Amino acid sequence: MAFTRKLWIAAAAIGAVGLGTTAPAQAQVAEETAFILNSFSFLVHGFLVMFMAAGFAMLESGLVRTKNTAAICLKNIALYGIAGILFYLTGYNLLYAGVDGGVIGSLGFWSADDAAALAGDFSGGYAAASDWFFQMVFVATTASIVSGALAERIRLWPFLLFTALLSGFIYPIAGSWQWGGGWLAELGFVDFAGSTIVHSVGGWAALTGAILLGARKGKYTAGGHINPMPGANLPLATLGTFILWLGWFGFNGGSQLALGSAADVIAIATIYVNTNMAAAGGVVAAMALTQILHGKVDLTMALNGAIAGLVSITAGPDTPSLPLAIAIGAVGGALVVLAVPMFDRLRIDDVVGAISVHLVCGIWGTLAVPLSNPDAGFLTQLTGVVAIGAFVAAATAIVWAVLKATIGIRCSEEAEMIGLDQAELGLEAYPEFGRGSQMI
Amino acid sequence: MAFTRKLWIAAAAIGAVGLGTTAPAQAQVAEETAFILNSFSFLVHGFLVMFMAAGFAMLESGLVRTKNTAAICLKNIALYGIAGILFYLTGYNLLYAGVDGGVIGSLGFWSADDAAALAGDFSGGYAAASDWFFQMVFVATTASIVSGALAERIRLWPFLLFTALLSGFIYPIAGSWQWGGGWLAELGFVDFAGSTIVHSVGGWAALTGAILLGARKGKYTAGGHINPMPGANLPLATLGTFILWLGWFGFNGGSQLALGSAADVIAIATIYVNTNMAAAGGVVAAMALTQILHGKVDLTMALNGAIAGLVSITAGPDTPSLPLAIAIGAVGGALVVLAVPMFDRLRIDDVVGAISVHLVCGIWGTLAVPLSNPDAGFLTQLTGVVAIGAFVAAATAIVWAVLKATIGIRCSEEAEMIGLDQAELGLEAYPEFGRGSQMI
Amino acid sequence: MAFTRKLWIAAAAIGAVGLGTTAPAQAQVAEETAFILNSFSFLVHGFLVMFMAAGFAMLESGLVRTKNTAAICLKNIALYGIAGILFYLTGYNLLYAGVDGGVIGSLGFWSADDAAALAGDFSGGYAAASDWFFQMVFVATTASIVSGALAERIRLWPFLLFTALLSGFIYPIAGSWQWGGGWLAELGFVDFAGSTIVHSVGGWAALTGAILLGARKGKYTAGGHINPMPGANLPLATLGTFILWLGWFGFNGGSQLALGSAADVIAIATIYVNTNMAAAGGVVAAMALTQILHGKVDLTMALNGAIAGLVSITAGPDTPSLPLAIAIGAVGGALVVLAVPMFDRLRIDDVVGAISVHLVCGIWGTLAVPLSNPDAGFLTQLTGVVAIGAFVAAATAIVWAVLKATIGIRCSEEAEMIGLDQAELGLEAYPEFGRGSQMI
Amino acid sequence: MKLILAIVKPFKLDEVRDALIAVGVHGVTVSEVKGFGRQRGQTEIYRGTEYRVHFLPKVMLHIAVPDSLADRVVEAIQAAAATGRIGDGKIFVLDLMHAVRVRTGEIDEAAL
Amino acid sequence: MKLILAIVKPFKLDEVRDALIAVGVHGVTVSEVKGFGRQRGQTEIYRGTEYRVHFLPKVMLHIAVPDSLADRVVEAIQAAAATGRIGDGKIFVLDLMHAVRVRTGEIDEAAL
Amino acid sequence: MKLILAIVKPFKLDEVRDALIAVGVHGVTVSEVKGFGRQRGQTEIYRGTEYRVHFLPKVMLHIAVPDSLADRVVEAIQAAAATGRIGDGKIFVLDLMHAVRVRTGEIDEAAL
Ligand SMILES: Nc1ncnc2c1ncn2[C@@H]1O[C@H](COP(=O)(O)OP(=O)(O)O)[C@@H](O)[C@H]1O
Ligand SMILES: Nc1ncnc2c1ncn2[C@@H]1O[C@H](COP(=O)(O)OP(=O)(O)O)[C@@H](O)[C@H]1O
Ligand SMILES: Nc1ncnc2c1ncn2[C@@H]1O[C@H](COP(=O)(O)OP(=O)(O)O)[C@@H](O)[C@H]1O
Repeated sequence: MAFTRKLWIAAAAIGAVGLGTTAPAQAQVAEETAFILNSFSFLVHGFLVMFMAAGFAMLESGLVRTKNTAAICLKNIALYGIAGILFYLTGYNLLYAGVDGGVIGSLGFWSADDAAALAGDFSGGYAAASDWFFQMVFVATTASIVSGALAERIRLWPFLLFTALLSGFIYPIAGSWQWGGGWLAELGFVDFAGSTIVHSVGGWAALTGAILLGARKGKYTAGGHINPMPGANLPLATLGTFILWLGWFGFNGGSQLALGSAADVIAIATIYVNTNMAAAGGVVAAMALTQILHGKVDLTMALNGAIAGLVSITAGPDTPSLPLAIAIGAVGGALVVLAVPMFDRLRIDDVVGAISVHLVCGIWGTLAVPLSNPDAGFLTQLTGVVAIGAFVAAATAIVWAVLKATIGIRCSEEAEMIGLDQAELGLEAYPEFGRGSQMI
Repeated sequence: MAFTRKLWIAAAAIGAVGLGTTAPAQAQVAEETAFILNSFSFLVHGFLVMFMAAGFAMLESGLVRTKNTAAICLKNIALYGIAGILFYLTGYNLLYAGVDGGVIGSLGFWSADDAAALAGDFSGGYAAASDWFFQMVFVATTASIVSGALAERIRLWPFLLFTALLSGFIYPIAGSWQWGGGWLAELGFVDFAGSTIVHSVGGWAALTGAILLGARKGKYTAGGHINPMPGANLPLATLGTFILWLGWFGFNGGSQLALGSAADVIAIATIYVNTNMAAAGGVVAAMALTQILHGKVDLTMALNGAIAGLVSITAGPDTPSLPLAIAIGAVGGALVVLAVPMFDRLRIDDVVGAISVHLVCGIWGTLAVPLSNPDAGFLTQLTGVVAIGAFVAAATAIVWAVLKATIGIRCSEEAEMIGLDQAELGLEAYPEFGRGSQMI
Repeated sequence: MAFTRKLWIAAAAIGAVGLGTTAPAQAQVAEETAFILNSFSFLVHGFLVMFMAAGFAMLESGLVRTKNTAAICLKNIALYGIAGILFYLTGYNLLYAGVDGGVIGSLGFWSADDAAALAGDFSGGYAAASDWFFQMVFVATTASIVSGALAERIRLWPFLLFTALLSGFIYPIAGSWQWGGGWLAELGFVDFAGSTIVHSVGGWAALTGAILLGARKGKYTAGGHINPMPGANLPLATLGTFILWLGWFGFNGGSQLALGSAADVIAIATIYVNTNMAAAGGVVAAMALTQILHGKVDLTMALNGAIAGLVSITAGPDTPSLPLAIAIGAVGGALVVLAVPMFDRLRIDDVVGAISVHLVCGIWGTLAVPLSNPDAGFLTQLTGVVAIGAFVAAATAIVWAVLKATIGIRCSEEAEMIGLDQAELGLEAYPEFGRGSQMI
Repeated sequence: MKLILAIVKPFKLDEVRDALIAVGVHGVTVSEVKGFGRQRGQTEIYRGTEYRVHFLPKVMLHIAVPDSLADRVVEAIQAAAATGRIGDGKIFVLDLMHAVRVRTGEIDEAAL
Repeated sequence: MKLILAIVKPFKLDEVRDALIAVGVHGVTVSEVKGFGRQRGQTEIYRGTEYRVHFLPKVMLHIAVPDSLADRVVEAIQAAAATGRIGDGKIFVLDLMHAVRVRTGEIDEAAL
Repeated sequence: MKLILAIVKPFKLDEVRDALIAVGVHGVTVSEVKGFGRQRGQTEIYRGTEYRVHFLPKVMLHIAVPDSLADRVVEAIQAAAATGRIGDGKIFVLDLMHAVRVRTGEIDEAAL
């Protein structure tokens, strides 16, 4: 039997109750109560993950320049809406319907079926729509990762088209291999809340996009010189990071997929603590390393460090001890401090550090699972990382290339110079600040 | 028996348990557990709605000009406090106490009575204060709608006085007609979470206010020319919209008013999904329409479009299918794109588009309920819209007119020129940006 | 038996169930269900308190000047991470392990023990990690209070070192006297959610820090003149205040420490309402008083007033009637309006008003408990205030003095002039606004 | 040629620009400035402490004109910018030796 | 000595600075300004209403130079700043009577 | 009359203003500018990449004075603005042909 992200819920819920019949002490939660709690966990944790869309929007609007700020805001709210629609149209079923150890689910709209529960059979474990809601906010996260990396030069509509394909097809197929009960699940690959399935998938899409799109004009000058283009509003970037940190309790905690037994809530509480401490480790490590390397502490690196810690723990937030969680996060934080300038030296222009944070730490986190989880093997983890990486890199590269060859993905040089806000939106994010038009 | 917003809770809670006695499969949730879950739903969903106050504050501070930014922040936090106090003093009882098919409740402070539950009788269904908290945050929402429309020219204290009257009297009376079990409830009018009762009420108050207050100086020049006054900080407006979107899960989801049975949580989950997808539909429709009409995509319209979708689904988030929810939201998003310039042509100056979003889409959403809810009839819906509209328009027009004739509602021309921040607060929102005094 | 913050939880949980065996009507919540609900309350309310870290970060970034904005963001995210790590290493056990009526707990890392619950014995009442998480976010709040007061001149690393000592030692020892079941608990001192233990402790640390650090250069000029240094971004300060208000539902509501019975949820609901209304009272009182005193309404005072109301109700949010809660908050709001200029006259430079808000109102709130709580005596309350005040003032003064004498705590004059962002972080918070380097 | 520097109240800028166009000026360069003069800044209160803002927002225009236009331009600005209230601003006239249009390299009056 | 005022497009600033250094200028003072001229501002749309932005971002340089350098400086700026597209800007040359270096009190050419 | 342009460090502005008032100047117009000169900008690090900020914040004052006051004003500014450290700024003196007070139309010395 495949341990899929969906079946497992049902298994857990049934398990708790089932066990109860033989072990009275554990049979105390009525099935319907468990059903309510499981569903409510999806909803509460789901709204926390939903709010991560705001976190990404603020992080990214803080790290771009003023002339592209309104555009990145628009991309973030639009992609959240579009990802949800596509996940309804194709994504959910491709991810979860009939994968059966294979490589893809089935085509078709999602639809809720709560008939059994309404008739008094609660063995399904949760309300159908609560599960869908929780799964849907994950796909939006994947899409959010891409927007930051490609900011300041990608055109709005091609980006949204890519988002639709990523949310409706590429992410669900990759996810189906494990969460949907596909071949990676059979192999024993472990990715609790998606270091690989969500974050690396987003990271690969960002990487291929960044390569095919090219760097911002003026970012890398002849002679290997790198020209920083500082983010315009760092308090907003800080706010965005805090919102992401908050949302991650939903992301990882909710991925327990059940709240209907003491064992579940104990697991969720452990996950909250580990998630928090990995982020703490990430921020402290990033600060210490920048202080050592540069003699100053870069706020944007500290923020990236916190998120790096969060991404790193996401593949296995349930098993590490608290000090190991700190360590896993700290390694993530350090990796980011090294990866950001490395990508710059490779002339891969990632405006917000999304590739370093989500791809690099997503890989690290996935490989770190065996440190505390005896069910996970290093080679299996590596297989999952490579297989999903290869598939997503190839698929997204093809999509980007086709978009580039057909409708084009990059704005004109002039649009880049005046900024996407004016070129594509016809307005300014801050008309009364800086060079804004409303001052004079 | 009138289906009021309050009685219905109790009915649902009792129902679940009551049915349980005959249908064992549904009797699994202990009465006390249901009591806890119902109350906790009020609290969790209530804090989400409370946070919408921050959403309105950010949306509005992003859409006004810098010289009026601190003033709008102050209005937003003050109105939230005042609305709560008035809802305690008069609002709650006018809305819920002894309406009995009539047009008004009774005067008197609210007070909690949990004696029965503390004595072991849980048939009340929920903690009294949890219900009050949830109802109170709704009244604050109504008041928040007004502040944005009238920004940049209304004086602080008259505005707050109006807020007190709206929260303590006008909104509760209008609401009592349906939610309090008044005559509209008897008629069968359906307004699940308040497209009409909350949003249109706020919208009517904003409309009469905007008319009696007049447009900002320079907004409409001779010869029919409209002079845009762009919002100063669009990332904040974006953040505000995301916060509102988040809060709306509480607004609509909590309006199920119970979490004590599987049926309730299934309903809430459905509501979350429909709420989310209506917003998605709104943002996509608004973007598409501005792209078609203007060749560019206005971020502020996309934000308004998302909120428009949310307002539109609010009258009936429980019954539509997911694609219908998208469609209802999309129509709302499109309506806003058309309504905003229409109000401008009518020279009704609404700084943030509140009338278009909350009034226009509140009406649309209410009329759209019969599309999926067989209990709702188009004519009854129309009756509710017109009756509440007429009452609120008349009542608020009178209040505005009296305020205008007595203490005055509009700031002096000079105050408007230097901005309300300096004139009424004696400080600046951004002293080091733009023309701020702290730079030189 | 000492009524500690921890034992009390267990007591409550057991109580509910225990009573149930004799009073069937109250025995409805299964022990395991209560266990889940208690733990889930810790998690949900805990994530709300965690989000207060973002609230403090935004409040403080709004109230400092642009040249120190990135530095205050960095301090806020770093302190949140560090406080958690120290609370793991020493804090939790010093606070809760074996205090037994004494003055200190024991040294040692925290570790979770859920064996009993996993074996079916739910009498522990909650998941160990859920409790730790909830306690941990409180220590971060204490540390957050300090950063605002000392902003714009304290060096990064010494500040973080102080934070570590405060979180790992000083706060836990002070807290152990009551919450850990120490001597103040035996005496009958009441501090429900920490007006004294959290807020005054932070306030005392801020006060001694502000004195030993000295005022910002140019803040007080010869001849007693006070030179205002206006906050740079008031919408962010407003957002921060709203986030704190939201988080406070977790802070006070979660401090009921249980959700496993109807009595618990009734208490939590009451706490929510009182918490909200105290803040409402605080904001209205601060507005009214500034209007009367100065003829204008200072937004920053209104924001401080809201938080003052929240701090004031925190010692006893469970017992007052709603109008008394408003009054307690209103007195807090008024106190702040008077205390802020008073500290300025004393030349104690508190950038964000943290001492006025958290120390002054923390004392007021603690002394106000007997107004509604018959279990609290005015003299006992005073004893607690004085004892904890004396200990924390002495301990923090020593730490500050040692830091000052050794590594130094204050930045150079030049660093202060160019701002900590450039001096310690090497970047700017707003490079394209105001005097930002990226404009020309 | 003359280089005219005019310091006026910000909300008068549009009227001044229209007046300049009316007398035949083709270009203007404007900057945000702060002025200190007979007009006193307002008193503000921040967190219970009063303080005075000394410098008030103004805009400064640089306008290069042929000698023949100079007087009319000065008059036009004065007429358009005056409110009769203190702080209306100043107009300064400097002698301009050379002017070049960057795009074409045209010089002097042809460059204006 | 001459005081040269150059108004150029913002993105040309770095090239102009390099050109100035190349001809031996040691210092420049730059301000953000808005320009109005033959170049027309773009049309924007805000919430369904069209409007035109009249003033376009430019930077203005103040450069004090010895008489001997003046022509070369003007040429250097013109060459570096020209794109050939409308709105490239203007260069104005004024006579400069005195110059003082604040730090040392040195005067005139020694001060530049 | 003379038009004095003084470029000074921003934190010296208040002292300069006081010094000007002391010698009898009634008005000043100030703008935020950036300066490039012998003083080198600091090196910053953003996300692991070093870069140099070339232009440093300064403020520029425009002060119109009667000829009789010019020397004293220049001296007063120099005295008040000097720190002795590189980057203190410059003072430039131009000949001012006409001045007009917008409010009243008064001209030349009466306008100052
Ligand atoms: N001597 C001066 N040199 C330069 N600018 C001046 C001078 N005097 C006044 N100004 C500018 O003119 C503005 C208006 O001057 P002010 O004395 O306040 O009013 P008025 O011109 O109506 O008498 C000032 O704010 C300042 O910008
Ligand atoms: N007469 C003038 N006085 C001062 N500045 C001018 C004048 N004419 C143009 N400018 C400045 O030069 C800029 C470019 O002028 P414009 O007429 O648009 O293009 P071009 O110089 O290429 O013909 C304007 O934006 C403005 O800043
Ligand atoms: N030739 C010049 N023309 C215009 N402004 C200049 C010139 N030289 C210097 N400046 C201005 O004076 C400031 C100080 O000059 P700098 O050479 O750095 O120091 P110092 O004047 O102490 O030698 C510069 O930042 C710039 O604003």
